[in-house]
Amino acid sequence: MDKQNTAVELVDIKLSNDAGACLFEGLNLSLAQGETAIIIGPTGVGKTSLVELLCGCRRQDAGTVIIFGQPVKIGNGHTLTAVRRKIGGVGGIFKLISYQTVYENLLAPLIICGERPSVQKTRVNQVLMDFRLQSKKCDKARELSRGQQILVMLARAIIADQPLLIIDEPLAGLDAAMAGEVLELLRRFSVAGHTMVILSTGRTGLEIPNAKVLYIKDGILQ
Amino acid sequence: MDKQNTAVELVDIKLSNDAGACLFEGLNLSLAQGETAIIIGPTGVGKTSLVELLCGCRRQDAGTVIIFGQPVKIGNGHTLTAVRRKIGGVGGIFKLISYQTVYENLLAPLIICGERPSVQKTRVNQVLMDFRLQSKKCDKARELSRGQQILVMLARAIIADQPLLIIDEPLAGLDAAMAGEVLELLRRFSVAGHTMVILSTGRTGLEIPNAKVLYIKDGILQ
Amino acid sequence: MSRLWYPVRKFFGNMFGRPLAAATSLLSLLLLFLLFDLVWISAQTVDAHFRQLLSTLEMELFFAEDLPDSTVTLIRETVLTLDGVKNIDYTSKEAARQRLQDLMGTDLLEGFDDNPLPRSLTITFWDNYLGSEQLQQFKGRIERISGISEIYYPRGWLEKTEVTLSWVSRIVLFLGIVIFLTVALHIIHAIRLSVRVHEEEIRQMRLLGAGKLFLSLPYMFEGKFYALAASVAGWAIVHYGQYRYSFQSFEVVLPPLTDIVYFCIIAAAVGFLGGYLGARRPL
Amino acid sequence: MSRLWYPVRKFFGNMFGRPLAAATSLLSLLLLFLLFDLVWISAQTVDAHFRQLLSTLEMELFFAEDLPDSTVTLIRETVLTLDGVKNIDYTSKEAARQRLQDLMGTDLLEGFDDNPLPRSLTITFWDNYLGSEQLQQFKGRIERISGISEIYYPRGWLEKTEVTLSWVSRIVLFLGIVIFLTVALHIIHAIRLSVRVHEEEIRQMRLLGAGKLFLSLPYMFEGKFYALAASVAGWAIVHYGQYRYSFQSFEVVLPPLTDIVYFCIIAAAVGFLGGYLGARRPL
Ligand SMILES: Nc1ncnc2c1ncn2[C@@H]1O[C@H](COP(=O)(O)OP(=O)(O)OP(=O)(O)O)[C@@H](O)[C@H]1O
Ligand SMILES: Nc1ncnc2c1ncn2[C@@H]1O[C@H](COP(=O)(O)OP(=O)(O)OP(=O)(O)O)[C@@H](O)[C@H]1O
Ligand SMILES: [Mg+2]
Ligand SMILES: [Mg+2]
Repeated sequence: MDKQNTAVELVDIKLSNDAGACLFEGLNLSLAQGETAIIIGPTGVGKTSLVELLCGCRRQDAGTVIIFGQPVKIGNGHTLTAVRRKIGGVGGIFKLISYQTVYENLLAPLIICGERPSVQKTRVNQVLMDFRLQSKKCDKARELSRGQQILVMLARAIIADQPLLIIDEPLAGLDAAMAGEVLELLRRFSVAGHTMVILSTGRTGLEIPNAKVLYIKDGILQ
Repeated sequence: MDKQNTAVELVDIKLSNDAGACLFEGLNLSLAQGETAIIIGPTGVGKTSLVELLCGCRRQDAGTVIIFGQPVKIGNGHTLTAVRRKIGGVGGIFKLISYQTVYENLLAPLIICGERPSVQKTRVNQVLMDFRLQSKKCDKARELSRGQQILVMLARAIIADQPLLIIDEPLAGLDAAMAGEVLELLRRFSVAGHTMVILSTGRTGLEIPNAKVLYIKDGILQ
Repeated sequence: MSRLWYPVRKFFGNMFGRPLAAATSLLSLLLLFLLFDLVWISAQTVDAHFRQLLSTLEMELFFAEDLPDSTVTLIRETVLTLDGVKNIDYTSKEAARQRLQDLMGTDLLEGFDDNPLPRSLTITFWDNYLGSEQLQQFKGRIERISGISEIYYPRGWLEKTEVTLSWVSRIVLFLGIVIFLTVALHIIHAIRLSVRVHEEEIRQMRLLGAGKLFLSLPYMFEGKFYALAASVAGWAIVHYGQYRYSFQSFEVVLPPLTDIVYFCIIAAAVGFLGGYLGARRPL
Repeated sequence: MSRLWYPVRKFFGNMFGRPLAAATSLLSLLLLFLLFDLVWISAQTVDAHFRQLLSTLEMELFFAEDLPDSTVTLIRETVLTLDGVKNIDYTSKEAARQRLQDLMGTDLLEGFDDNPLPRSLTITFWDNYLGSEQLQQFKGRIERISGISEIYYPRGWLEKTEVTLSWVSRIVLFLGIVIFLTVALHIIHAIRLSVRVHEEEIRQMRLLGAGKLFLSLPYMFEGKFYALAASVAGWAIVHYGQYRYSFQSFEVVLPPLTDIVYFCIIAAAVGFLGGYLGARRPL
């Protein structure tokens, strides 16, 4: 695969949890730009741990993590922030700021990437409309139901045109209608050219065209 | 129904959210001891809000909440703590204390209801064995995967023989194997005589014998 | 862990779980208490110094030239019985001359036929009588005795000293209140921080049915501990400092031990209360 | 909200979002700064008092009886040229007699044939020359001039005063450091609390790619604001207090305005740094 087009690259990752038990050993993953990977694994297998590795929140025991050509390393503050600005996250370690309003939560990525205030405003309003969240604009995040929170997180994940989306357990606890809505959004993101990493315990309902489906088994992706 | 055997009674509950939109109006629910209610409703309909009412975390606009004959009222500190000691909760507003170990989390209800230390120890160890969590005994709660966290919460919900279990979205984000395991536990609790209120977005997979299934629609339970 | 032990264990857990925060809290409280101690000691020292100066205050009473010696003796005995008088020294004409001679080196009065120096009484007073008002009254009373030509005592100095002392006590009171307020606020702040750190736990424990008092006790212990340890350590440092460095130029007066003990007890109570106030809100 | 504005807005949001916490932080810092100001003022006042006393110090130099007047004049002129001498007063035998007469009320020397009082010089010095060592050296130098029978200056008093002054400055320095340390710790504590309250936000912002400096700036502003506001308010209170209450018994010496301004700037810097340290850890 062309290096230039590689969005996510995990090479020979080794990771143990605090108890010393090995979660991954020799795990490899390569994802081209615009590609979608659905990573399936039962609970406790280390999906959220994998997300932590991708975002530089946890240090691997061995191996390298490369996102858009930049190595992710804890302690290397500058590249870490640069990499993180390219990642939109939903669920797992990514949460809404509970005491801020939906509007403020959506503003955060735009502030961080230094967008002009006028652009910020139009962008947030546009996204609120796209996601049919206008009525929740001034609600505090903690007062939203889980489904609404996931919608807001999805909106936050693409508001600053983040090229890589990491979505941990997208359909957990959603009713059928909302699950369909979320799935539809994910398909749209995929079509729009976002690279996506979707982590879930089960395949059911996760039909995204052209997605690579990988299973975590015995510490590697199969 | 015999008043003496009523575990949960909601009478003419009215509740609006902060925006002023009405969530419930004239909602009634009566649950005898040992009964199980599965309450189904799409996301945002107010399931977690209902749990908050049952625990006295939120004030209803009108109506009364009675648990085991005691009215639940914010501000009435003494009966509120007494009622809460009878409730075991999983999910939603009930969370594990993330920086404490599994052991410490399980100890909490026993300490609160004033159990003797020797009894505490044997009880916790017995429950850890029942739930096959011995290996996680000294792990911090935040280091557990979601499935493991739900197991620990279930364990905490019955460790002090709490007669009423409130379980918010039990199967969300669990793989099939774990979901089966949790369901099996819920059935066991039901047989053991626990009163249960289970809230979920969908019926799928929630097969519990003798359970009342109720739907939240138009602000009441049907 | 039984219900009685829980708050104690929790308290220790909180302290050792965040040793740095506990140490900074303790240190800044220690510094505040040290300030308080120093202010108190300064006040005591200044006070003692002035009281010692005051106790040397004398009133001089000069007799008219023509008064017979027998009347002088009578007056002398009368004055001795008056309220507040501690001692009386009589200075005869000869003694006055001798004193002047000692002062000047030679007998300056050699040339005189008559000794022009008057007889006098030097009166000293008991400590509790050394107020400017009392002495003024005293002077008024003996002024009416005929045959006394002049009465002198350092009235201006006495009044100045009294004003200074009242200022010192006012400033010390003010500083004391200021420092104690700061201590209380600081404890509340420290506890609030500690409570915030354990907010998640407190919220879940509340949901599981724990009472407010039960949950706030560890923080009240924490406040009490900070205040007590810091105040005791403050006094220990003060005593050590006094033992190490001898002050040649002035004598440092420490408050009595019972006062120190009371002070530490009050500090502990303030800490307990501060802990209560700090823990109250988020419950 | 642009990236530049964010920290400022956030800072205001944090302050107004928790007005009570901000108020208690400000109040206790204000009290601490007030303490510092009072200590500083006391030091200045005591110092000024002693310096004023010192500036009245005179050295007296007595001439031998048999020295011819011309030599006395010569010595007088020589001494006047010496380093540190500010002024010289010559007291002739007659002037000395007059002075004694003024002092005693009658001319005690009436009977004498000869005036036994010596001629003398009274030397005053420039302020920066008024050290016990320098005066000792000075004395040593003029002692060697023959014809001078005696040199007197209040050496004991001077040394005692110097020791007192050095103790005052040492204690003030110690107190100043103690108070400033407390201030710094207090700010760190206040900021830590503020950071804890916004921990969730900070963690998520970090995940979204915000830099450490960017996230800690609001807290550094907060620390700076607390310190600056409290120190300025402290001085304002002091000045108002001095304006309201006239101290008859002693003159209070405030530090010069430039020093106060520097002090406030330093306080602000400490606040900024304290904010940095308080915000650093959880990032
Ligand atoms: N921060 C951490 N430090 C050490 N070990 C951790 C940490 N987080 C998780 N673990 C361990 O890693 C294992 C995998 O946890 P993880 O949360 O990654 O699972 P998961 O696949 O996301 O499960 P789920 O689907 O339930 O969310 C767990 O057994 C846990 O003990
Ligand atoms: N503390 C609160 N104060 C005011 N309004 C609230 C509060 N919590 C939730 N709401 C509002 O109540 C509505 C229902 O939220 P709730 O969390 O009860 O839904 P839910 O049925 O649990 O949804 P989900 O299945 O997604 O968890 C939401 O629209 C939200 O705006
Ligand atoms: Mg996970
Ligand atoms: Mg819910």
